[in-house]
Amino acid sequence: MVADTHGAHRSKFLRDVIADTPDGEKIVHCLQCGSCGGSCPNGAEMDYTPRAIFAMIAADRREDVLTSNTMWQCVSCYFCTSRCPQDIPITEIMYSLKRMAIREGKARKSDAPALAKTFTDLVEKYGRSFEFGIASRYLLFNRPMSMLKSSGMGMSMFAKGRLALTPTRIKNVKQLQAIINKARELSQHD
Amino acid sequence: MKYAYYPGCSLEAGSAAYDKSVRAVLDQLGVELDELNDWNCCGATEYFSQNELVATSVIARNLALVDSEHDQLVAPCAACFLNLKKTDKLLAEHPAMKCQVDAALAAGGLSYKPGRVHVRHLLDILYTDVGPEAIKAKVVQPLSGLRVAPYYGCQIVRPLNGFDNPEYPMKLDEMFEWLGAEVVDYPVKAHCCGGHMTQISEPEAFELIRRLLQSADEYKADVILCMCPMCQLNLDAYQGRVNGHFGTSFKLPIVFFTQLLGVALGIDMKKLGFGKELVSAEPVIRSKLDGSSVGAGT
Amino acid sequence: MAEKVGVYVCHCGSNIAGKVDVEDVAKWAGENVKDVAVSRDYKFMCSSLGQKLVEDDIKEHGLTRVVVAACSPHLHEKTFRRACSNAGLNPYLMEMTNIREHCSWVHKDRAAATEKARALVSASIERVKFQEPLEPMFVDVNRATLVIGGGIAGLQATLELADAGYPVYLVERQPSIGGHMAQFDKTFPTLDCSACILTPKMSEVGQHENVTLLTYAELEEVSGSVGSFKVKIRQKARHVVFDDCTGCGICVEKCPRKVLDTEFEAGMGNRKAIYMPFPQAVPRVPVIDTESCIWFERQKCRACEKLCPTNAIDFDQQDELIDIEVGNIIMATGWEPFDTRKIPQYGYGRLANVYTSLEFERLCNAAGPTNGKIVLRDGKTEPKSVAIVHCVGSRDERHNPYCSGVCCMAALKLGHLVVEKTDAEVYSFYIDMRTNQKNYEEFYQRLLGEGMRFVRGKVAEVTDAARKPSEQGKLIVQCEDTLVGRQQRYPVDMVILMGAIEPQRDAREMGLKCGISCSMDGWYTERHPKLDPVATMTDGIFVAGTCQGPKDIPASVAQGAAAAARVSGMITKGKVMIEPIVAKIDEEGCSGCRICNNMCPYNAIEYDAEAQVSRVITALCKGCGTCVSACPAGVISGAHFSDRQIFAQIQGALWDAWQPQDAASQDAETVPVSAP
Amino acid sequence: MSEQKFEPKIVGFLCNWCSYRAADLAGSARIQHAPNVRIIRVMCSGRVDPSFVLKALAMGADGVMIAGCHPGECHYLEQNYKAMRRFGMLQHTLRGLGVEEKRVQLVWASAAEGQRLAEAIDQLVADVRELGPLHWAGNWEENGERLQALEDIVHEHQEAMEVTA
Amino acid sequence: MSEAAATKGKLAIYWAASCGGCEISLLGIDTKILDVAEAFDVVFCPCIADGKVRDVEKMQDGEIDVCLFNGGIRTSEQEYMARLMRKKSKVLIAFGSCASEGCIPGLGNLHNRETIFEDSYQETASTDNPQRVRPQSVTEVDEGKLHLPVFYDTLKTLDQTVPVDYYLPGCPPESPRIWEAIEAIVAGKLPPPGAVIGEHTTVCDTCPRTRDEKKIKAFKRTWEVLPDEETCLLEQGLVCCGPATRAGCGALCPAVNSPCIGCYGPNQGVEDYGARLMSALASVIDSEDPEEIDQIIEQGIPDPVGTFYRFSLAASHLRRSKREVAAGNGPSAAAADVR
Repeated sequence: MVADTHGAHRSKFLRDVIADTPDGEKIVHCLQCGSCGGSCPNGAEMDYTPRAIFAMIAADRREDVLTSNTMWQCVSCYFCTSRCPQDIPITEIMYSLKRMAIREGKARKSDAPALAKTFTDLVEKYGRSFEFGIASRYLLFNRPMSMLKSSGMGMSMFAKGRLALTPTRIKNVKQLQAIINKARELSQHD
Repeated sequence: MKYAYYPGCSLEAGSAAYDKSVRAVLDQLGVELDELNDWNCCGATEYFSQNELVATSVIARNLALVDSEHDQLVAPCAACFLNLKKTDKLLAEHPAMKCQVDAALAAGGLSYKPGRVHVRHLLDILYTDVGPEAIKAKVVQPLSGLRVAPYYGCQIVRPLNGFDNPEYPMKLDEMFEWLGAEVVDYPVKAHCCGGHMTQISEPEAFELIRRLLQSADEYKADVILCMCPMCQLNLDAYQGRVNGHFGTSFKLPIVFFTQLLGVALGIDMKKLGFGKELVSAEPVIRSKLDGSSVGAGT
Repeated sequence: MAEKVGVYVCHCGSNIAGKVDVEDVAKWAGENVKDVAVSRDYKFMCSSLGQKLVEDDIKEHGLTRVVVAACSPHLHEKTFRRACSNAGLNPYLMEMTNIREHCSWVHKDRAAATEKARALVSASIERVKFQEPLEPMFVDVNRATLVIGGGIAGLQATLELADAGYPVYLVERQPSIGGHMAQFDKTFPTLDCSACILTPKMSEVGQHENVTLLTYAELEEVSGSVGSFKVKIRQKARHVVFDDCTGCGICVEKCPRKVLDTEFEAGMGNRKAIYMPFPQAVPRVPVIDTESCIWFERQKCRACEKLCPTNAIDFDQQDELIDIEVGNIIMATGWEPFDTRKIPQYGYGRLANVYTSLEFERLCNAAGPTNGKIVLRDGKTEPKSVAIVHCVGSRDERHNPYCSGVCCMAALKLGHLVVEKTDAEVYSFYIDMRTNQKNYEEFYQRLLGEGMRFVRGKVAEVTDAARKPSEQGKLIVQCEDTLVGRQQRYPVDMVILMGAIEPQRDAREMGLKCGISCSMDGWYTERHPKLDPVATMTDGIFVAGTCQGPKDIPASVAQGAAAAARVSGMITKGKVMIEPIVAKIDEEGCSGCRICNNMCPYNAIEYDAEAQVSRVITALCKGCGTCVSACPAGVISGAHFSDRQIFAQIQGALWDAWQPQDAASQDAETVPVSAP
Repeated sequence: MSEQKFEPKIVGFLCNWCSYRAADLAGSARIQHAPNVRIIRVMCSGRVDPSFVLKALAMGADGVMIAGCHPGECHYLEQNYKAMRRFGMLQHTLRGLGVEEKRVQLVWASAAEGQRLAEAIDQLVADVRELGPLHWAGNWEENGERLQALEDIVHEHQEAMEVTA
Repeated sequence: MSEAAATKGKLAIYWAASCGGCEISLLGIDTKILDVAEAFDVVFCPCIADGKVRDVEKMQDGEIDVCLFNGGIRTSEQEYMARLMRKKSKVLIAFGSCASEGCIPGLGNLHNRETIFEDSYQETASTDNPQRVRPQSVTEVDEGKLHLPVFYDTLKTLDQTVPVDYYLPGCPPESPRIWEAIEAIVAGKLPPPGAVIGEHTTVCDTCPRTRDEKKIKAFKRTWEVLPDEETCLLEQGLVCCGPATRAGCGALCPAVNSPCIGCYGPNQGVEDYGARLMSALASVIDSEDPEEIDQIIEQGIPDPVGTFYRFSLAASHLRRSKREVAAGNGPSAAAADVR
């Protein structure tokens, strides 16, 4: 099936989503069959199912979509993508919506952006992720209560030698940072 | 057989048992793993939520670091595997993105040509490249009597795996049949463990974990086999919390498939990283198998 | 002598004139292109007045060549050839230029479209000057017809022709005719008993004096062309002597070997090693399944042979090749069901009570393995709830992108049967409900009234992994109810998968044997999707029924009849015209290198070992021209597509790019040679 | 000629049964595409002789398209395989003559694939546009130095003759 | 010959870019040369007899009855001579492969003046030219300007330079064919102008080998196989140009177990010799897999232009390889800028 790339879509939001997602133009072929929403392990928790989100994108309801919790409930299990009869890269569209929501300051319904930020900050500093660092900083700033609840588990992990207290640093962090900086500059987004 | 090896961050710390058992098992099977020099984090699912180009560039650095001696890169972690494979495909199919990633890599003095490195999952290497004959020939401790529930999770089989069915994978099932185990064919073996939801929203995550434990339990599994550090962490470390949350009493050991494969190959259990799991696996394994001989080997 | 070319540029109303400056093109050609004697534009060239314009000019101006720039030659080439003929000009001295489909309809920019139209017209003018008068050839049409496939479409076609008095060979690969329709319980929307309306037609075919029935037989090879095809049929060994068998059935009764019947009973019932597929089979001659027969397995038994009252059993029987000659061929090879195992999340083959629709047809068929009782695989429990899943392998880029067309109605029919025969609740999971034929929507309304429940959502998965006590022991159908916008789980006892209708696995191979092509999906390609739906690109080969695309019984019957009508027309006419576009070898120049010898898939090139030259058998040549461009000596010429014509066409098409470059012509005047 | 204004001239050889009909279909479906391809109908892609392509390039075409039925779907059963082989041989030779590979493209389009053909045309036009004009005849031209040299010869001979005379 | 002797004609023989083999072949007609002398006065033949251009220039237009012109046109001097001979001759015959289709010198068309000079005056092992001296078309000395012929970028055939009446193919034309042509001229039994004087069929016609249908899995080079002496060489995988090459040589090469290399040029009516050959050879490749096809072609025919256009590049549709604008600063660069 070939996407109609000749006509411009009326919905600016739809155009933006397509531009921001590799193979995103397939979204226009959505049949509204719901196999995505039916397949999603977290589908029951979503404000709108992915199918409904696609209809809203086509209807240019940017605010409703970007402030919803839908994409933040996505666990990247790819069931929707591998089952979609129209081959729409649904998981990737969820990533695009996450990025857009963060950029436009509309990500309200989840702590996921904070987790992501903590994670990538550490990676940019050390080159590797650092579970204890992530857990301590992210939970401390975002979910102090939860930190208390999981502290028991954390202690067991530590006792089993599964929680390192210091990060591993790669040798050529400078090189990685140069790549990241260049990529960030080219992408014109933070 | 010789592969570049990308262990990934989790295997360095929280899932050292996986790393340990991978190295021990592949060594036993005569497969050479050369750890990728100075690899960096693949960004898991987090980078893609923020900046696609940065995410791709960060991953592409690892592909670019694969030297000319190697054209196959093996990753045991699901997220690492998918990210590396996905990035190679993105670069091959989207010239505009490739152009930008090229520029980013160039800023670090690197370059990468899509398609040069074949990203493979560890299971694929064992199942396809090593194969049943070589593995069966090395089994010294058949796993007969042990009921194992192979758990595939998501990102190893979807969307880009290319070696097993994304809906109902069977390769790990088959491998453990070679080892003599009783393989539990339970329906949720490729369903989601909750991923990072344990960090974000516990009730949802716990429900997902419960579904897996419950199904494996209903099918009377003795142990669940994992192929991904995140899956192992969620099912193992959170098992107690899940029991608390739902009033259940699951006590299912969660081990990496390479650990149990190592047992079958007669490798010392200590060398396989047993004991690091929170729900202890050793007693079950020893009781189901002939306890005296287990793990006494090399 | 220079040719006198007439050029006619059609407006096609505004179809062409809207995007191409047709007046300008006509004027330009008249003033600038060599040998153009008349150049006009006209509103509708294909109208009788437009044709008359050409005819009059030929007579008045003595035109020797004609170029009509209008639509695709596939539409009106015949029209203008006829006009030329009428005026006494050989029809092959006319060339059509496609400035509508290839130009005005696909370009927005008027200047660019006009420029392209000029180039195309110029190409045609240069080409037409080298065209040569050709005489069409006529061949006699053999009155016999071959129908391939004994399903409802093939049966209909066979009967139409046989009743008209023409001989028909009907070839069917199964032991009996009847096709899939024989397996169904009821037909929608009338709920007629499928067998009741089909079997009379089957026996009529079986007894018809004009029909030669070849069951358990396959098409082996087709050669020749329209009017006189030569066909080889492989009659597979039945191991029962056809003429000696009375169809008494004792052999079947006494055969000790029972096997699962995966064909007619779709795996729901058993048959014997010697069997007739079903009681009303035509012909009533059993076959021995050598895969399961004890004699073929371990040289024991021979019960059938011992007990046959007419000694009709022959264990040594071999396949036989039968040669027949026919004038036309109707392909009615039908469909086969989608393998629902390809969608593992629906659990077929893993979860016992997931059924295919064909299995369910057998289950509720009164003549089926349970005598029509709807029960689960345990053979006794009646389901309390049934889910019917639509679009299994249809409307899915991963399997078949097309809509299988009949499943919505079939699902309603099956739903009705469940409602009628059990107390079960029935759910239908659909994407879009498609009930767009006569009385179909009414049937949908009826089922709504009967309490069938409709959930708009493509099923995500069918699982036995219960999440709560109410789901224990059930099959859970998980999907999004898209009208509610929520994910839902429906625990049921039985699931029926409405698998897609797919082309026969060997459709492409069969098509190649007859020289017809398949679409990307594997359906046979008709000559024109609207105006010529049963003919194919190959003259004398017609298609009918589901081999051309998914369709229901009425449409299959209509196509069978339509194909037969087309064949009747050919037979009545008695002769068929063959385009004289054929290759010819100049024997003087041929050195017998034999490179062309295996260029022709129709074996139209023969090598004369004595004269050491190759020759084209004109009657077999289909004019593709592949040998022409293979000949290293350049001594094979292709009528109507000669090198000279195409070179001229290239030159004309590039009239604005090409200027003579050779010094010999360019500056012969300007360069001095010597002092006087 | 500036890069902006360069409009490639392309000759397309389309088989009667699949790709020509695909172009017809693109027409009836009004699928817009670049107007640069001038279509010549042949019965089969197997009729396309390498000399057609060479002739077109020599006569000023900037690119050539050959289009036929998909392999395995040829109206004449298997002739497009021959087209495929000849195309390989032709490209091999054209490479030797320095003609960029993308100027001559082989496309498979069934009668149902108007969209595909239109896209292939757009792609070919874009590729050729990027490569720039071919203007093959320019390869043969010698500049004014040649004409001057010829005149010089005449002149010198004239002088010599005058002396001897 | 006696009739002809009564009205003795004038014959000229000239050579341009060629090797001289055609003249040798002419002499190969042996004692029949005396018959030629009986029929014609050889008025101009710099190869074998003294003669001056100015003598020709002084002739009346059309004074020469027949001119056998061999060699392609590579320099301005050759072009001048071609024009001169055309003007002074009633019948101009492109004599041999070079004049007809460029022949081996025509393969220079894969290069241009600059690269050819670079090779000839710089790169060869025996050359010592530190000043990078190149032939100049004009040199100024005290006495005035000295001229050398201008060397062209592209070798042209005779008929790309002046109109030609007949062609006598071959590298060189076989002596018996030359004699047949001369007899035809003398007898006035020439074909219509523009024709090739020769056979209208190809080498296979005279090749004694047995031929069958052809399917080729791999093209082989001569050193790779010791061919069977009875069967068609092409069927044995050797790239034999016989099927595409005009008969006339008597299949000399296949007779000694060596594939035909195509020196007699294309058959009657064929515009592009190489296209015929590549089409024919590709047609009989026995594969339907694009990758395998490419592999068969690329491995079997490493030098496609040299294989298909060994003798006829200059006369082919494309005539030469694409001339890169940057390759030269002289005429070539200017010419490429025309558009």
